[in-house]
Parts: sequence; C-alpha cells; structure tokens
Amino acid sequence: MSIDMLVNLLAKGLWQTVYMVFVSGLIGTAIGLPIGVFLATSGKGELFAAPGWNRVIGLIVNATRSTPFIILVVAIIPFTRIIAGTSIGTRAAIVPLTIATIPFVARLIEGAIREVDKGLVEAARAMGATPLQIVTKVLLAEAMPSIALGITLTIVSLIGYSAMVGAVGGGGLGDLGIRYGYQRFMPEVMLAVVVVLIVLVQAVQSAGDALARRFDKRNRKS
Amino acid sequence: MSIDMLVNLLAKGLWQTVYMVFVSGLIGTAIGLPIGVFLATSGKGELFAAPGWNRVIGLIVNATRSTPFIILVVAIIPFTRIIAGTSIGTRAAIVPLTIATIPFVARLIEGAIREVDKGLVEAARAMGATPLQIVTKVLLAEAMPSIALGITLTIVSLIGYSAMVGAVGGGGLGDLGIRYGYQRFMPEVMLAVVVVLIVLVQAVQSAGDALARRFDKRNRKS
Amino acid sequence: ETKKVGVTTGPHAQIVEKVKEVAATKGLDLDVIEFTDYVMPNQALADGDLDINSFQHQPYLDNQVADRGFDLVSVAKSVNFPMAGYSNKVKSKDEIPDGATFALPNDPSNGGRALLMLEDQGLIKLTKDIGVRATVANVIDNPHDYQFIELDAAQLPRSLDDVDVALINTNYALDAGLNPVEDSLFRESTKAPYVGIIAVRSKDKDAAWVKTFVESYHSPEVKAFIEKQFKGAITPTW
Amino acid sequence: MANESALPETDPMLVFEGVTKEFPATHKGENGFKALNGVDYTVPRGTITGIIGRSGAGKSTLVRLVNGLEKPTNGRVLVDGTDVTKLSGGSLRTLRRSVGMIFQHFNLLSSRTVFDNVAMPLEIAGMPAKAIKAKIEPLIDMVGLSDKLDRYPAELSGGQKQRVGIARALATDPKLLLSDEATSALDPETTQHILDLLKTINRELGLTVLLITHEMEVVKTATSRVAVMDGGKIVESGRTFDVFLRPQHATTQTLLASMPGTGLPDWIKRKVKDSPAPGDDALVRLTFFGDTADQPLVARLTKELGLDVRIMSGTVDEIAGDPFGNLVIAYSAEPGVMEQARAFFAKTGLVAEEVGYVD
Amino acid sequence: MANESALPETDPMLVFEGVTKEFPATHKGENGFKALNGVDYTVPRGTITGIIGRSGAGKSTLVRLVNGLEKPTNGRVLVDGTDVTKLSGGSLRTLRRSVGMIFQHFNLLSSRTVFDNVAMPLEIAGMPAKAIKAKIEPLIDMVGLSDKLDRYPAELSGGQKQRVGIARALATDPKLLLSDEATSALDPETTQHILDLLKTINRELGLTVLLITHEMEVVKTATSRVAVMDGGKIVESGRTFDVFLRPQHATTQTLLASMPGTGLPDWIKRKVKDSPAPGDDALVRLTFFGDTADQPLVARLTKELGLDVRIMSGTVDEIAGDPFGNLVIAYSAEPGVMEQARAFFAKTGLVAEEVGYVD
Ligand SMILES: Nc1ncnc2c1ncn2[C@@H]1O[C@H](COP(=O)(O)OP(=O)(O)OP(=O)(O)O)[C@@H](O)[C@H]1O
Ligand SMILES: Nc1ncnc2c1ncn2[C@@H]1O[C@H](COP(=O)(O)OP(=O)(O)OP(=O)(O)O)[C@@H](O)[C@H]1O
Ligand code: MET
Ligand SMILES: [Mg+2]
Ligand SMILES: [Mg+2]
Repeated sequence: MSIDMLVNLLAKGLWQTVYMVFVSGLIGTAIGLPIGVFLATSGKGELFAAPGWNRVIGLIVNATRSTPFIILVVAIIPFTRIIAGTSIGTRAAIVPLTIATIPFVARLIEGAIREVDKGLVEAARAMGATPLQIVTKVLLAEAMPSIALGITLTIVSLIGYSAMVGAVGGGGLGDLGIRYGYQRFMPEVMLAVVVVLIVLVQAVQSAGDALARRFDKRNRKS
Repeated sequence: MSIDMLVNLLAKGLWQTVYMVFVSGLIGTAIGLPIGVFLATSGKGELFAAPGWNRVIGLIVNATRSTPFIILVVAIIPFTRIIAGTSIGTRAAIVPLTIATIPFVARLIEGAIREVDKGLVEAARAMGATPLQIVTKVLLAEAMPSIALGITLTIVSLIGYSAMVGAVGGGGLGDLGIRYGYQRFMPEVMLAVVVVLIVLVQAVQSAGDALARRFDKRNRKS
Repeated sequence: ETKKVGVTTGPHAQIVEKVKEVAATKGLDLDVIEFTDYVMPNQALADGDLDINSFQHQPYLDNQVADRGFDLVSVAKSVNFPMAGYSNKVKSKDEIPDGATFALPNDPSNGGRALLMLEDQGLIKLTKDIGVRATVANVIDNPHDYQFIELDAAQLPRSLDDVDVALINTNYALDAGLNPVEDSLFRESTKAPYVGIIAVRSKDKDAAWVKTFVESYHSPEVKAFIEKQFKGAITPTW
Repeated sequence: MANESALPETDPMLVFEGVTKEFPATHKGENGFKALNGVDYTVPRGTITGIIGRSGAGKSTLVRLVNGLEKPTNGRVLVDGTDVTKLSGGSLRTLRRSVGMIFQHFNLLSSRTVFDNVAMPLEIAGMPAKAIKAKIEPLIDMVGLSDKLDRYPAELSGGQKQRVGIARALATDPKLLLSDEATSALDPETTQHILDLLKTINRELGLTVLLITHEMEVVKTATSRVAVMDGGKIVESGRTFDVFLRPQHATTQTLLASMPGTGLPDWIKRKVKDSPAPGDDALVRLTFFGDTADQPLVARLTKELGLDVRIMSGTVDEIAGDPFGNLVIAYSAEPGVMEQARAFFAKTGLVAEEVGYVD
Repeated sequence: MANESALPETDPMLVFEGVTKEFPATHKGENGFKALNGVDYTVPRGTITGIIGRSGAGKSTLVRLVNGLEKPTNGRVLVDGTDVTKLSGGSLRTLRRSVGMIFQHFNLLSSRTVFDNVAMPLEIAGMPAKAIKAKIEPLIDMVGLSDKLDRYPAELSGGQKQRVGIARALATDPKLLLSDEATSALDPETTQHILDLLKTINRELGLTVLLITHEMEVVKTATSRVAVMDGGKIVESGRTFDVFLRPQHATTQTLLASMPGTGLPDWIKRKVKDSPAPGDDALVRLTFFGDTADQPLVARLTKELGLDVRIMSGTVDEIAGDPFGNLVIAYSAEPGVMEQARAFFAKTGLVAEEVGYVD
C-alpha cells in the first residue's frame, strides 16, 4: 500500500474514531451521569432513597452491560434506525456505542460519588439544600477528580470498543487495523494503526489526568 | 434446537465463561493491582516518586488498552503458547483476556487509591511505616470499598469482553450467543444466552455491591 | 487418536460435526474447534495447534500462504458455498438505480468474491487480474456511481432495509429466511473458483488419518445431511 | 443576661420533649447504643445557651436532631413551635435555612475556596452573586480571613478552617445557631473575638445560640444558660451563673472543678489536714456574688476580727456578666477565732465553707 | 519543673535552626506563603514544652517538620542530635518510630476499629499480635475507651476519636511526643486525665513532649516551658512560669489576657477612669509568687495601713506547679494612702501596678 493511501486511510479512520468516540462519549456521559448519581444515592436510607427503583435501574444497567456488544448492535437495530435513519455506517454505529457507554459511565460515576465524604452532604442538608443542589454543588463538585478519571477510562474503553463497529460499517481506526492489518495481513497498516491509537489514547489519558489533578484541591501541601 | 441441546450448550458456555472470567479476573487483578498502586503513588512528589517510570508504565498500560482486542490476541500468540501450551481454546483465551484485564484493573485501582485521604498516609508515615506497609495497611485498606466496586466493574466488563474470544475458539456464553444467535439467526438462543448473562452479571454486581458495603466503615450513622 | 479440526461458525461447523460422527466409526476421533475469525484457523493449523481445517476456499488459502508463508496445502474439496445479491428495494438487477448502495462482506475473501461477482455481472470493473484480493479500492470503473459499504457477513441480511443491494453468503441468507433461488437478484456463477477446501500442514498431506478424514467428509451420510440441511444452498462437491 | 431577663421564659425557641436516640447495633446479638436517653429541655428565644458534658455524653447527637440531620428514636423536637421530626421535603428545607450549624469537624467542601464555602448557603437560598459578595466579604473579614478568600481548605490551618465554618453558618442570618465546639481550634484571642461576634448578633438580631463547648471559660463568658449532659441525659440546667456558682450534679462539679480557682491548687492540696495542730490555720472557701461581690469583705474580716488572712487560692471574676468571687482563705484555726469568723459571715451574708486546715 | 531542674539545659531533644517553610504559590504570579520565617528554638530533653500562638501562626507546620512530614525550605531540624532534613528511607523510619504524633485532625483509619487503630504503629514496628494486645488494652483503658474497642471511628464522638489518636501516639513508647491540640475536643475532666497521663509518662520514662494548644490552662498546668509563635516566628519563649508571669511580647500578652484573673472583668472595665475624683479608689494589680505567694499580704496591707482593700478581680493559683497570684485590688486613691501603699509594696517585694481608678 502506498504511503499516500495509508495516510488517507489513517486520517479517515482517525476521524471516524474521534467522531464516534466523541459523540457517544458525550451522549453516553450525559445520560450515564444522572443514572450513576441515581444509583449512588437511591439506596436504602440515602439521599433519594428509592430502593425499588434503584434495583430496577441497576438491573437495566446490568442487563445492558452483560449483553455482548455485537448482540446489542443487532438487538437495537430498529431503535438505531429511528435515531440515525439507518442501521449501518459510522453515524449508526454511534447508537449502540452510546447505549454501551451509558451503563459503564453510570457505574463509574456511582463509584466516584460513593466516595464523597458524607459529612459534606450533611453540611449541605443542614443548609437546606435541595437534593438537586446537593448533587451539583456537593456530590459532583467533590467527586470531580474521580469523575474525570472515570470519563477518561470510558473514552479509552470506547476507543477500544469502537473497533467492533466494523460489523456495521462503522469504520474507524480499530476496524482499519483489523481488516487491513490483521485480516489482509498488512503489518505496516496494523503497526501504523496501533501507533496512531496509542498516541490517541495517550493524549486522552494525559488530558484526563491533568484535568483530574486540576480539579483536585485536596492536597496542596508540598 | 431442542431444549436439551440448548441447556447443554448454555451449561457448557456458562462454565467456559465463568472459568475464563474467573481466572483472567484473578490473575489480571493480581497483576493489575500493584501496577495501579504504582501508577497512583509514583507521580512527582508522591510516596514512590518515580515520574520517569510512572510515565513508562503509564504508556505501556495505555498501549495495551488502545490495541484492539483481536490484534492483541494475535500479537501475543507466541506468549500465549508459552503460557497455555496452545494458542486456541478456552485455556488459551485466558491469556489475552488477562493481558487486556491488567491495564483496566490498574486504572481503576489507581483511581480508587487516589481518593484515599492523604492525612492517613501522613499518619502512617509519621509512624515510620515502610512504603509497602503504607500501601497495604492504609491505601488498599481504605480504598477497599472502591476497589471492590472497581473489580466488580472489571468482572462485568470481562464477561462482555469474553464474547470476543470466539476468534480463538475460546467459547463461552457470549461466543455462543454470537455464533448461534447472531450468525445462525436463532433468536431463542440469543435470548437464552442474554438471560443467563444477565443473571450472571446481576449476581456478580450484587456480590460486589455487598462486599463494597461490607468494607465501608465510614457511614455508620443511621 | 484425536485430531483437532478448525472450522468457522456456521455451515462448516455443522457439516464437520456430522463428519465427526462418521469418522468416529472409522476409528478417527475429532475435536471440533469453532472460530469466529478467518485468520486464526490457518494460523493455528500452521502453528500445530490444529491438525486440519475446513473453512476456506482455494484463493483464500493461496493468499494466506503467499502473505504469511504458511506451509499449508489443500487435500480435498469440501462444499460449494455460493453467494448472491438480494434487495428489498428493487425486483431485478435492471432496476438498480445509479448511485445505489451495495453492502458487501467486510472479510477479505468474501469481500473480494462479492466484488468479482459484481464485475461478472458487468456492474463494475476491477483492477486487472486482482482476483479474490480485490477491495473497494480496486474498483477502477464505476459507471453507475455505486456506493459500497462493508459489513460483517452475518450483518448483511439485517442491512437489507438500509441498502439497495446486499451480497450475502448463502448460509446467512438461508438462516435469515431468504431463499437464494427465488429471492436473489443474481447469483455467483457456478464456475467461480470458490469451492471450499480441506487444508492440512504439507507434511501431513499423505497421512493415513487425513485420508480417513476426507473419506468421512465425502461419505454419503454427510452428503445426505448437507442436502437435507441446506436444501441446495450449499452443495457437496463429490 | 440582658436578653434573658427582658424576654419571657415562656417563649421557647427550641424544645426537646422526651427525646431518645438509639444507634443500631453493628453486630448481630449486640445491643444498640443509646446516645440520648430521654432529654427534656427548652431553649428560650434570644439566649445563648451552653451545653457541656463529658466526651461522648451525647451533645453532638442532640444538636443533630435540631435540624433533622438525625431523627430521634422517640420524642419530639420543636423548633420555633414546629415539630422537626414531622417535617420533610420543602418545609424541612425552609426550616434548615433559618438554622445555622457549625460542625465539630468543619465539613468544608474541599473543592471550594474560602469565599465559595461561605457563599454556599446563600447560593442554596438562591441569592444573586452580587448580593452574596456584598454579604459575605464583611463576614469573612470579621472572622479574620480576608487574606485567605481564594484559598482552598487544604491550604488553611485548623483554626482557619473552623472560622470558615463559623462564617458559613452565619451567612444566612439564621434565627438559631447550632455551634458544635466552634472555638475548640481557636486561640483565646480569636475565640474571644468570635464570641463577641456571636454576642453582638445575639444582642442586635435576637439570634438564639446553642453552644456546645468544652471550654468552661467560654460558657462562663458567653452563655446565659447552660445545660449539663451525662450519659445521654441532661442532668442539670439553669442560669449559667447559678449552675457555675452552685453546681449540683457530680458531673457538673467535676467539669467545673478544673476551672481556675474552683478547686484547690495541688500545692495546697498536698498540705491540707483534716484536723488542726496547734498554731495551724483554718482553710475556708468564700463565695461571693451579687451584693457581696464588690465589697471589701476580706479587708473588713481582717480589720474587724484582727486576723492575718492569707488568700490561698481563688478567683474574683464574673460569670455570664455578673461579678462573682471564689476565694480560699486561711486564718487562725483557734476555736474562738473560727467562731467569730462564722458570725461575721452570717452577718454579711457571705457564703463560707470550712474545707480543712493547713500549717 | 522537677525534671527540668534535674536535667542540664544543655541536653537538647529537639533543635530548630534557622527554619523557614514557604508554601508554593497556587496561581502563577502570586507569591508563595511563608508559614515559618526563621525559627530557632531548642526543646530540652525530658520537658513538656508548650507552643502557643494565634490560629495560623505556623504551629502545626512547625511540628510537621520534626518527623519529616514536611521538609523545611531552609534550616535544620535536629531530633536527638540527628538532622531530620538529611534523613531518608530506613533511617527516617527508625527515627519516626521513636516519635509519637497526635494530629489536629485525628487522621484515624476509617477501616480499622479503635483497637486496630491503636495497634497500627505496633504492627508497623513488627510487634506480634499477642504482645500488641497486652500492650494496647491498658492504654485504651487509660484513655477511657475500653467499651469502644471494636467500634469504628465513624461510631465515635469527636472527643473519643481524639483519644484514639492519643492512645495511638503513645503505643510505641516514643521518646518524643508531638501533640497538635490533642485535648481541644475533650472536656476539662478528660483533658486533665490525659494531661496527668502525659505528665506521668514524662516523669517516669523521661518522655519529651511538644504540646501545641490553645488552652492556656493546659499550658499552665502541664508544661514547664513555653514558646509563643506569631507570623511564623517564635516571638517569646522560656519557663512557663516566667512567661505567664511577665509576658513580654504583645502576642503573648494578648493570648494570656483571656486567662481568668489576668485582664479586668468587663464590669470593672466599664467603670475604670484615668484620674480619680474625690473619694475614688485606686485600682492596683498585685502579682505575687514565690515567697510572696502564701503570705497574708492583703491582710497586712489592710491592717498595717488601715485600708479598706476591696478585691476586685484576680486569681490565686499555681503555674507549672508553682504558687502564683494576680489580684486587682482597690483602695482609697488619696495621695497619702497611695504613697504608703507603694512603700509597703517596695518593702515586701510585692509587684504592684496602678492601673486606674474606680468609684
Ligand atoms: N499547603 C499550604 N499552602 C499554603 N498555605 C498553607 C499551607 N498549609 C498551611 N498554610 C498556611 O500556613 C499558615 C500556618 O499554618 P499552620 O497550620 O501551621 O497554623 P497553626 O499555627 O497550626 O494554626 P491553627 O492554630 O489554626 O491550627 C496558615 O496561614 C496557613 O494558611
Ligand atoms: N453512628 C453511631 N453508632 C454507634 N454509636 C454512636 C454513633 N454515633 C455516636 N455514637 C455514640 O454516641 C455517644 C454520643 O456521641 P456524641 O457524638 O453525641 O458525643 P458528644 O457528647 O458530642 O462527645 P464529644 O464531646 O466527644 O464530641 C458516643 O458514645 C458515641 O460513641
Ligand atoms: N465461509 C466462507 C466461504 O466459504 C469462507 C471464506 S474463506 C475465509 O464462503
Ligand atoms: Mg461531639
Ligand atoms: Mg494547627
């Protein structure tokens, strides 16, 4: 394969990956975040205590997480078609990717929020904060470093996951690596793809780490 | 497909999944945990300050995470053969699954440990604790609830991931679902597989949640 | 003596399960290993993790041998596995509009086959003599401005509502409830070189157990099974 | 004091009625822990009321019931006439916004600067940013942290954190302030400063304060009433002056024993005898307050009886704003002298207690 | 006191030499914050030394340098002759194991019970479980928590947590104890109990204690020497008795002003005038200690000069074990009388200061 072609393929793959990961990461977080907050705060005796709903939502989250991705893709084709107008291609691939991201993000956010010092929630309750205010001003604010790391983990996982959307013509770097590099045995493509992926993941991780550090105001001793 | 056959297939798939997930989860955690601890504690000015190594290990972790699973599987075949004696089948599948688990666990543990109150580390340092004692008696002990949730997340992710080992004849429930349900268009198999998976994941999640709650001694007010 | 047979999920696996029964009566025990990937069965065979495989056609094996230097040879033909074009949008090949979208399998051999079939049908032109290695990039003449989209082979029947034409392996078409004869717009020519083969490491090509395996494969029981199971969509070569 | 006498005692700000609180057992088979064991107490409006008691007596638990952070196992808690235990949702929030709370462990948000921590209750009440700034900056100034406005809690000393908590609790002009050891991490000067601030707000805005503290000095100077807790009960309560002057319950006596001048100093204790040898002195504890406080009683004792009175130990000070004295004096233990002295005490209304003999 | 006079002052346990500590700036362009600004100070072996100072003065920062939790920006910190700033790894750990530390914010492990928290430093030192149990249970008993052995910190009151921290710091029989407001959350009785415990260990095992506290009572009763910090510097230091008796630096005076009997009570302050009207009394502050402490001086003043001496305010008590008195008295402000009184004071060696006039 010529260098030109390779660069072209890589550029297109990179763009597709970034596009899919960005959109599904964004929407997945937007939906997963409130679910995670709910899971963390709706247990017995907690802020939004609703143990029944907690169990139901937990079950749905688990169900989504336990379904193998390719089966998920197929299972939601009608839904994908409603959202994306088609069930194939990069845009359509975003739908299952997003659906797979939601429960993952939700569990990570849940974990992050559970770590927030309950004394702070008490302080906010004592101020007469509404549950929503407690969530935004205390739980999310204090869990930010942890959430930043969680979302980084999600994005990196998504980059890996997005290699599977080749099945529905989603494209992207991972699919490129598998089809050209692996199946057609072009080691140079495989290598190029892996290098680009590593650079991408490294960039995401560094940005996430920096963000987490920036949010963290707890350790300023030196 | 007859009910008998289906039950047989499910039983075998379940066993393979449990086997693969258990072994790779266990080994992956055993190796990922120290790496995660290292990542969390080797930054500039931290307990095991070694920013150079921190960056190198971080890079390796990221590289492993960014490589699409199937490429990883092939890339490590020689290694797999050394470990498992073969490169195919359920036992062999454990090797790439484990390799994929390590960096994931590492990042989760890293996040959990970063949340531990630095005042406690100081207290231990003031007692003359060795770095290893600080890790075991403070960081890990205090992060246990968070680590339990992280390992739960890992195991559930692994259950999903293990569906991909069909590529090397690994079998398991996910592969069963893909082969019969997806490729052979047998929705009833797909459904049965998904139901078994949901039950499995639900059990893992409940156990993990209970464990996390058990470890958490911070909120005993009622 | 137990030998490990590599197959891909689907008809190859189903057929070899039947072969296994027959071989058992001839004193050959088979351990059937299913793969969901096209590279590993050859890799594993070359590495000695498998003893024999049955999942590919000759052009694919040739490619693999050329690319990766596997020391593998074909010892017998297996089944014929034709491909056909289907559509939910149009009733015949002539109705395919300009700019229509074609869904192709995204694995190399089936993808190449699908393109060659379209060239056969006079719809496109490919790089000369490219053969089964063809990819979308080798479409050098596309007068009708067709769009090509590559999907997982099993995904193709599920994409019929989203594309104009899908080129589907017969096994997937059957499983998805399509009838290759009645529902297709066009089918692969029977002259096409995509007859399935049984492959082993070169040093084993004359081994006694290989003969037993081939005999079992080519047995009447297996033939009957194929005819009953696949109703003509997959045809025995013996 | 001024407030208390001005306001009728019958206007309660806060009432505890038969309140108990049991924490559930941790392990099966164990009993739960009764942190509160039947508390009946009324805090009159506009007072600064102290709560003292040994560590673990249930003080923090008690105040946590006031704004519903914890529900009592039994009993009622009335804040300004409303039963808190029955409130929930919006009405509970409304009540909480009128009750400030200073936590024993500060509970500052690590993610917010000093300014933003103090601003938090106002944000919650929906005050616009500009008004918040105008409201808060003087407050932060009053607690002496104007130079730390943009600092995060991790960059503050213990006492600085505590002062952020104080400013935060006062930000909303609460009608009731719950203060759980709000000055324990503060030096005496800053403590005094904060107490003066509370007293001013108490005086000018009628703020009612419930002040948990271990510092008897703080109770003495800042409160007009005090309640003493022990084992989850209130074992003694009343006007601070009265309780400090004549502590009835053993716990109160123990807590106040360490007040300077209340007990006998060690160097005297080592010398005290139960019966006099010839030439020994009698040790007598004098308590004077009200009318007797600023009269030259020791001088008159000296002059009128011709005694060589030694002042051995004690304090002349004020409690809750009223002058008060407590002196241990020594004079000849001869029976005649002691008789004369007793007569003098009886005549002048001085409270005197013979505690022993020294040489 | 006993220890201090018995041991030569030249045996230092802890030496700060030109110590500064600057925290880096948070934002670019800002200056760093100098929490310590040139500290030179020596703590003699076997003493209990108090450190007092306003909130934010740098006290916690100073003690954190002692066991190397923080490195000074400049200067040296010698513990028992070893420069801590130069230590690392194993030798630093060895040193730390001989230094106990009680943290201002407790820093208890939430995952460990009371018992296990106290056991932690012994586990770290590698003591076998049985020996730990034998060692620890009496200690937990001494801090009054035997009934909370299996409780987690979240189930403890503030003072109970603090006592766990105290027991933990003492578990390893350290030679040096750093105590950062170890009694701030404790009631007076428990405080006294803990101080007695420290004093006993100090006396019997020669433990050196560095005691940060805001409670002047604690300094007065427990320490033999005291250092006063202000703005990152030690502005005054010496024997507690001397510093309390004659505080030189304004900060010390302010911190001690709130000691009962030291300042004038409000009710007197309101009445004080700068010059006398006819018939007014002079207000005089008497300080007596040592020889003058237990003599009937007020009585003699009354009798010898025939004055009606009123005791307005003050304390007679002990500081660091030595008797000490501080009284504000009032007597006729007639020039002749005042002259006579001055002569009397000069003769008896009584320290007297005329502070104003009252009617
Ligand atoms: N990490 C930090 N970054 C910036 N400033 C700090 C940091 N830690 C402490 N300081 C500042 O250093 C000064 C001294 O703090 P330190 O904790 O030593 O005070 P302290 O004397 O112990 O006060 P307190 O009695 O209130 O506990 C304070 O003004 C504080 O704001
Ligand atoms: N969640 C809990 N579970 C079990 N026991 C508890 C819990 N919270 C508090 N207690 C116990 O209740 C008692 C009262 O605690 P509380 O915090 O009210 O004491 P306090 O009077 O404020 O003491 P301090 O002066 O030490 O702060 C203590 O013995 C404590 O151990
Ligand atoms: N199932 C395919 C076929 O025979 C195999 C292609 S070669 C990897 O058509
Ligand atoms: Mg308390
Ligand atoms: Mg401090």
